[in-house]
Amino acid sequence: MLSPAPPAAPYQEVLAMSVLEQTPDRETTGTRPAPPPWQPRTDPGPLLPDPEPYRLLGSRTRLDPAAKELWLELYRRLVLGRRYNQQATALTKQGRLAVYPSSTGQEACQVAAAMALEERDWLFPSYRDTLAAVSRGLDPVQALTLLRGDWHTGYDPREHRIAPLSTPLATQLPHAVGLAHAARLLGDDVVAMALVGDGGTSEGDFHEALNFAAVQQAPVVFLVQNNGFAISVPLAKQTAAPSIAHKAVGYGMPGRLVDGNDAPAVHQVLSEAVHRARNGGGPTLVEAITYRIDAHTNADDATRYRPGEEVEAWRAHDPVVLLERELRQRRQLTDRGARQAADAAEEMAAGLRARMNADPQLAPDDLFAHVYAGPTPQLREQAALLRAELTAEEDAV
Amino acid sequence: MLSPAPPAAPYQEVLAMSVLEQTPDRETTGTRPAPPPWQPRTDPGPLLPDPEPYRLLGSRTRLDPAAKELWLELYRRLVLGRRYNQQATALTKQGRLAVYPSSTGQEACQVAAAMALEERDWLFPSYRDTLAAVSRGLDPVQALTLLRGDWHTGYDPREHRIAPLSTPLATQLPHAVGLAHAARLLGDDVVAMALVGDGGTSEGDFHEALNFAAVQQAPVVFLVQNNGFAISVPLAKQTAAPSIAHKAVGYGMPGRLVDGNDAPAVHQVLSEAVHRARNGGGPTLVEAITYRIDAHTNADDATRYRPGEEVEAWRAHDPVVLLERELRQRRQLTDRGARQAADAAEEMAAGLRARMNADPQLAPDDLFAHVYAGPTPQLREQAALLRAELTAEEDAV
Amino acid sequence: MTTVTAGRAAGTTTSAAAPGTTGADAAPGPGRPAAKPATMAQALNRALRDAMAEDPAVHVMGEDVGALGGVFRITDGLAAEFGEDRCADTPLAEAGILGTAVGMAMYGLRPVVEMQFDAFAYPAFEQLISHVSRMRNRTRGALPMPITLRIPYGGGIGGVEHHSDSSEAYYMATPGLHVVTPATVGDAYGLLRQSIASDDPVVFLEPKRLYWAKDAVDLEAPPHSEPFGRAVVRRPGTSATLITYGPSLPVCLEAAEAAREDGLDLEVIDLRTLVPFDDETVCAAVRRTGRAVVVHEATGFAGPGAEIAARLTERCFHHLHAPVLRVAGFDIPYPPPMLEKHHLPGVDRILDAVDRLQWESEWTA
Amino acid sequence: MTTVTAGRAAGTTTSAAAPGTTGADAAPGPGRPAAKPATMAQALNRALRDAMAEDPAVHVMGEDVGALGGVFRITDGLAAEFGEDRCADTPLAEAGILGTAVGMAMYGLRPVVEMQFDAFAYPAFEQLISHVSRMRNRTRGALPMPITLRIPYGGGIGGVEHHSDSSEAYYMATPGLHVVTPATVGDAYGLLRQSIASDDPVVFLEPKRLYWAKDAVDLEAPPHSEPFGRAVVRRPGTSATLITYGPSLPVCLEAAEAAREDGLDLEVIDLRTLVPFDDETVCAAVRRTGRAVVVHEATGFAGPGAEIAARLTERCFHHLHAPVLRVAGFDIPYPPPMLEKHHLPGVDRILDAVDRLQWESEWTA
Ligand SMILES: Cc1ncc(C[n+]2csc(CCOP(=O)(O)OP(=O)(O)O)c2C)c(N)n1
Ligand SMILES: Cc1ncc(C[n+]2csc(CCOP(=O)(O)OP(=O)(O)O)c2C)c(N)n1
Ligand SMILES: [Mg+2]
Ligand SMILES: [Mg+2]
Repeated sequence: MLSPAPPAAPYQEVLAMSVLEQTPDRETTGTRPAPPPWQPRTDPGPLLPDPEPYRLLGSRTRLDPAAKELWLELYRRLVLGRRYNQQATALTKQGRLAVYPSSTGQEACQVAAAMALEERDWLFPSYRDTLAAVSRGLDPVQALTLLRGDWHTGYDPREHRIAPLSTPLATQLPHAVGLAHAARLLGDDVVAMALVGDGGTSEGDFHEALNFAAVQQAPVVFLVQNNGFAISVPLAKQTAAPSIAHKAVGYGMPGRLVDGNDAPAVHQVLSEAVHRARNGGGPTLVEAITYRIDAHTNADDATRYRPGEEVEAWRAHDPVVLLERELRQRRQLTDRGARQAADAAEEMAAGLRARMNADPQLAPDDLFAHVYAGPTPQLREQAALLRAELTAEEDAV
Repeated sequence: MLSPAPPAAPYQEVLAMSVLEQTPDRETTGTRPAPPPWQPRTDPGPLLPDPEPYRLLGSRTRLDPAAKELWLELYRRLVLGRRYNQQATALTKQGRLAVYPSSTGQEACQVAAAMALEERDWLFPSYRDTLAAVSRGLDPVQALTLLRGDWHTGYDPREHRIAPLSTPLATQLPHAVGLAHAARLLGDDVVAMALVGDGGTSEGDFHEALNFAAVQQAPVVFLVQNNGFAISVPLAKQTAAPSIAHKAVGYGMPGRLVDGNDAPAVHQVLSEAVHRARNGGGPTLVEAITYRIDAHTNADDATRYRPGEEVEAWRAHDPVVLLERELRQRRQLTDRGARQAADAAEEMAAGLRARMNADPQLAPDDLFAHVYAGPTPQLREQAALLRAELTAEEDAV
Repeated sequence: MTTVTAGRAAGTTTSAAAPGTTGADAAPGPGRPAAKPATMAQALNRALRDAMAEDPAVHVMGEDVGALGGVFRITDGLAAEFGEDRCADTPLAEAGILGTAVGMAMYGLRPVVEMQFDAFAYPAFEQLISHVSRMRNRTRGALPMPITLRIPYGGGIGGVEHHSDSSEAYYMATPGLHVVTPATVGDAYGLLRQSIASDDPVVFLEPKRLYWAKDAVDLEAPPHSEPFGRAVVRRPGTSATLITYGPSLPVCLEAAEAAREDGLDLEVIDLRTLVPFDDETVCAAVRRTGRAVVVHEATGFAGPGAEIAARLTERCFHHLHAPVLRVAGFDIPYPPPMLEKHHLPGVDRILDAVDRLQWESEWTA
Repeated sequence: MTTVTAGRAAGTTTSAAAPGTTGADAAPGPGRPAAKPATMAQALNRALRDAMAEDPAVHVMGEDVGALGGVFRITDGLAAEFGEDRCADTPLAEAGILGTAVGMAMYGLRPVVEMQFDAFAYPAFEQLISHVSRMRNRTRGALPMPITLRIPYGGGIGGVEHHSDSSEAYYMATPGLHVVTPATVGDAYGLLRQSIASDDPVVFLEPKRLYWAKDAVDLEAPPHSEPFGRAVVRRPGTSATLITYGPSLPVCLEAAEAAREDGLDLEVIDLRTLVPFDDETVCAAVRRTGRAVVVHEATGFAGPGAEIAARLTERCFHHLHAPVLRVAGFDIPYPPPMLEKHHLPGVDRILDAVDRLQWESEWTA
């Protein structure tokens, strides 16, 4: 039967041959050599995601009053988020932002990630996630400071418990794990929510962070916004996995798949994961299926790498429209409610526009102020050099 | 029903809630918003490993003549491999090797990995895998050059199609993927077999290599020798996964679990994976459950971190003993055959000992010979400096 | 690897560049007809295309290099012309990209790897240091690594954090690597071709703020380029020598022009390859002028200028009238866009340093 | 960060070390009773223990630091004493280790991270460069990074490939990091305590071949250590100054002893912290002697000595009778054990360099 040469049978069959199928031998198990136990046994079943993304919109589920309020709040924030994205993009055209990576189409993920957290929790955003930070309560001007270019991080991360927007992809994930682990060691029931893109999951840091989190049972929720692209590279060139959520089992944590444009569904899945993490259940990997409606940034030309029809198909699954339609169908949203949401968004946009039109105050001396706790002798010399230059320039004027 | 607050139900139940279980809503699927298709659908089922490691020893399977010859050849090589490990360890005590990381207890993996490959294939060993290289036909003196210390790689990798022994863990895995991918692009049906330890699977390079391999459908077989430890760190501190083989599904390749001390089983699983890779089926991740019987290296003291009983339990599952017992039970091995195998091993050891007792020829000029294709002006100056020093020293003697 | 006499290198000079051009190696000289101007980006693109057409072993790979043609469009059209296997979009993982390139090189290919920005090459650091730079040495020449690692580097483009690093010091300090950086359109073509043809690994640093700078270079018949390993005197001069490379060349040429008003005749040397270093050309120049300033954007402390100043002093000590000074980026993380102008070495800062060469050093109290 | 006057630092001198000891900062001086000798490894272990006992925020983490106590036993006993949470074995992933340490620091802890060997710190390079060194700057001081990154470095122990790198040039070229390396048992204790106490990230380089070197240091009452940022004159002298650090200090002291036979009185300076650099002490010394040689194991080209030579020349030019020379590892990948003795700067190579200081430079042809 057994032969050293490659078997003639088609591979799939051969691969499927398993110990369990070796029925004639099962009887003799007692005498068959078996390795000593080498690992605690974990059932992989509950760690595997469902094949279809979890959805709530369009279901007949009745909403209790709290849920109604939640859905309405989600809606108001989605409307605000959409407007924010538009306004920020407009600011790039006016030269007020160096660049803007829009989350248009991904607002449900951004808003739900922020809302799933308690005040004491931490958010670890990626460079595209300024809206999540804003939805967590950060002043949009502060959120956009990095992209305006007056400083790298425009806010105090400790004040808002929002880590700096991370430009090097996936590098923020181990930070989230370390912070959550530290909080747990100190007895604080703080949860960290770490955001990353589909492209970012290919980085080694993604792997190392998830592995550390699972081994340490750190209270972290990893939210992958799978928006179909890493700049121009489509998902199929990024991974061959059945889903990104399937990576979770390889770390020993649950993987969940959710419709990222279904705001109540994203909120529920994330809230459950946060709850689980807070109660000692360890980390969860959530993959939200969504789409980057705009180009990568205002500087990108998306027509070079994707057909317009694909974008149109996703426009039909717009997170703002979906929730608005559902709320109206359920008679939870009136024209007036919708107008109020739009007005609030408009007000935010106007305020943002006005404040971004002012030139930021710049202090060249700041270049040397925060390199170390105190300046080294070398930096003191260099600061003096710059100061002398600036004085000379002023004198010349 | 739905509430924004964390649900009261215990988490596991909540987590298990899935789209499929939302029966009342299933009827209305037609009208429920669903995301456009975002990915080709892959069935994760066949990618998942069996819960128990695949085994062959102790089964009642009849062996055809080719299989008998294979099992005997495996046995002879195991005996040789065990003796090789002992001899190399002895050479450290005599100061002939700087250090030796023994593969005692892992000989079945080492030997099977070498035998599963054709001549045109490539082996990518880790620092512990000199035996796999030797079993592939490399002169043991050449295999041990790195550990003796006269040069980094003691052989021509192209001649033997054995990549340099890799000291930085997991870094050789992307090399294997790149080589296999290149071969495939050039139309050669070459397979790369890449070896890594359980500890090495935590490195980002492991993740990136497996992902590239799956996306490119590169003909690579990844063999993880899970020997329970990364130096002193036990598997449970390395990963919380149900098994390392469960990582495969997260890349979209099959994961297989095999008893790493069951030489015929390892050989079969690897041969199937090699066959599959060669025929365009893409990469496979194989986890072989085994045990590092010796300390990490001769310089390590394993009693600091593991109990003797654990080692004893694994000694009872010794790959050499298991195969010998099975072959004798099946009356395939006589005392004479066993003696012949032992004699051949002794001869190899004697030759190795003798040759390692000779001091290697050293040429200090070699320091500059292979930094670039030709020396830079700077290196020419430095070589001249060293030559002058050596001449001065000689003159002084 | 060959260095030539300083005389010959010094002969290859041109007038200073007008603002907006990178320098001058392709100004229409006698016997060469005026060519349509080309950008450095176009020259790099053309070099890749010509290399791929000439040698099927040349494979381009990286993030977004396929359909998009790279975020700077340096690989524009290559996937369409040579197929996606020859110009391949990879997963987003820099160590994986360089690591697989190592394996491809082991099998005889000649990978040209693009890193999207300077700081995003850091994840590939281990592969670069522990393997790319050492594989030939480790195997006594059996496994050469003909890999070209293209990295857009430097600031001045208003990029947000991590998009403006000058990381050449890391690569210079790594034996086994060549470190190359063009400053002109002609060199962008010539040095990239030579780098791809090299049997050794080359870190090819592209000064991203010069991507759109133009020179009159005919890409249909690219000019002969000085060999690898040779520095070029871009502007002859007698008062002092400015030693620079990449993005700082135009700034130095501008400074030299400005210095004329003060009656100073500054020489400007473009190093072109930082490794190997052209001691011959540079030392000959400095022995002639007796004064030198090294100019670069990278931070000063333990930066490229340290090596240049140290070796010049070792080799030309008794010809120096003043210490070799350095004008470099400050020893700080690269600043945000709105402050970068204060960080980058500009004409005034260079001229201030030149001023300090004329007198007793103010440091010798 | 404070530098003190050269006079005070120069006062802290001792006689040259006997072979087998690291140097001499703890030789029994007047008023100090002779202490039982301790090794550098023991001093480091004690420093960790004392820091952990004093401040519960100090967490030690890395590969094999728990039950095993580290492959060099520097963390021996810490897990037993402080629990596995305070001295934690991590999964085998250096970027993950340093990356999680960043998060722990964000939450107020003071991580002390061990990398097992020099070359195995490279996978953590991106986290180090892009985050550890810049987080304070990025957040205007809101998120300081009080991380100590311990890295055993250098050769001379017969280690196979990747176990003997001297990687300090990479770290020195990175603003935002402190780079510290003890050369004596006393400094191993004192500098490690100061590094852990620092609110800024410190790359703490441990010269692994001095781990077993002994000095008469009483670890129960560790001697006062010179402050962070200050270089120390380990041997006063008048003929020329040897500037060194870490593993090369004993070699330089030996060379200075040997030079006495030739009638030369060599001064030896131990830098202790490469960043910040103690310009004051070093310049004062060089101005006094007028001649200097920088000695280190790291490769020479773009190595640490380049910065030291360049800045000394900038600051002391008119006091120099000869160029500052460098004695360094060759510009090659670290060689295999049997050849490393040819690579490492030894007494003869140092004395040859000193010889070259006496005459007109041979380079000035
Ligand atoms: C380590 C690193 N490599 C490369 C980049 C350049 N880059 C910026 S965004 C991007 C694509 C990111 O894709 P994804 O993770 O899917 O996030 P998305 O942009 O879709 O939100 C790339 C390659 C980077 N920022 N960091
Ligand atoms: C990148 C890297 N980090 C750390 C080390 C140091 N080191 C050598 S072997 C080892 C443990 C390896 O464990 P595993 O991968 O399970 O292989 P095994 O030793 O069990 O064969 C470590 C940490 C290394 N060689 N490379
Ligand atoms: Mg994406
Ligand atoms: Mg292991």
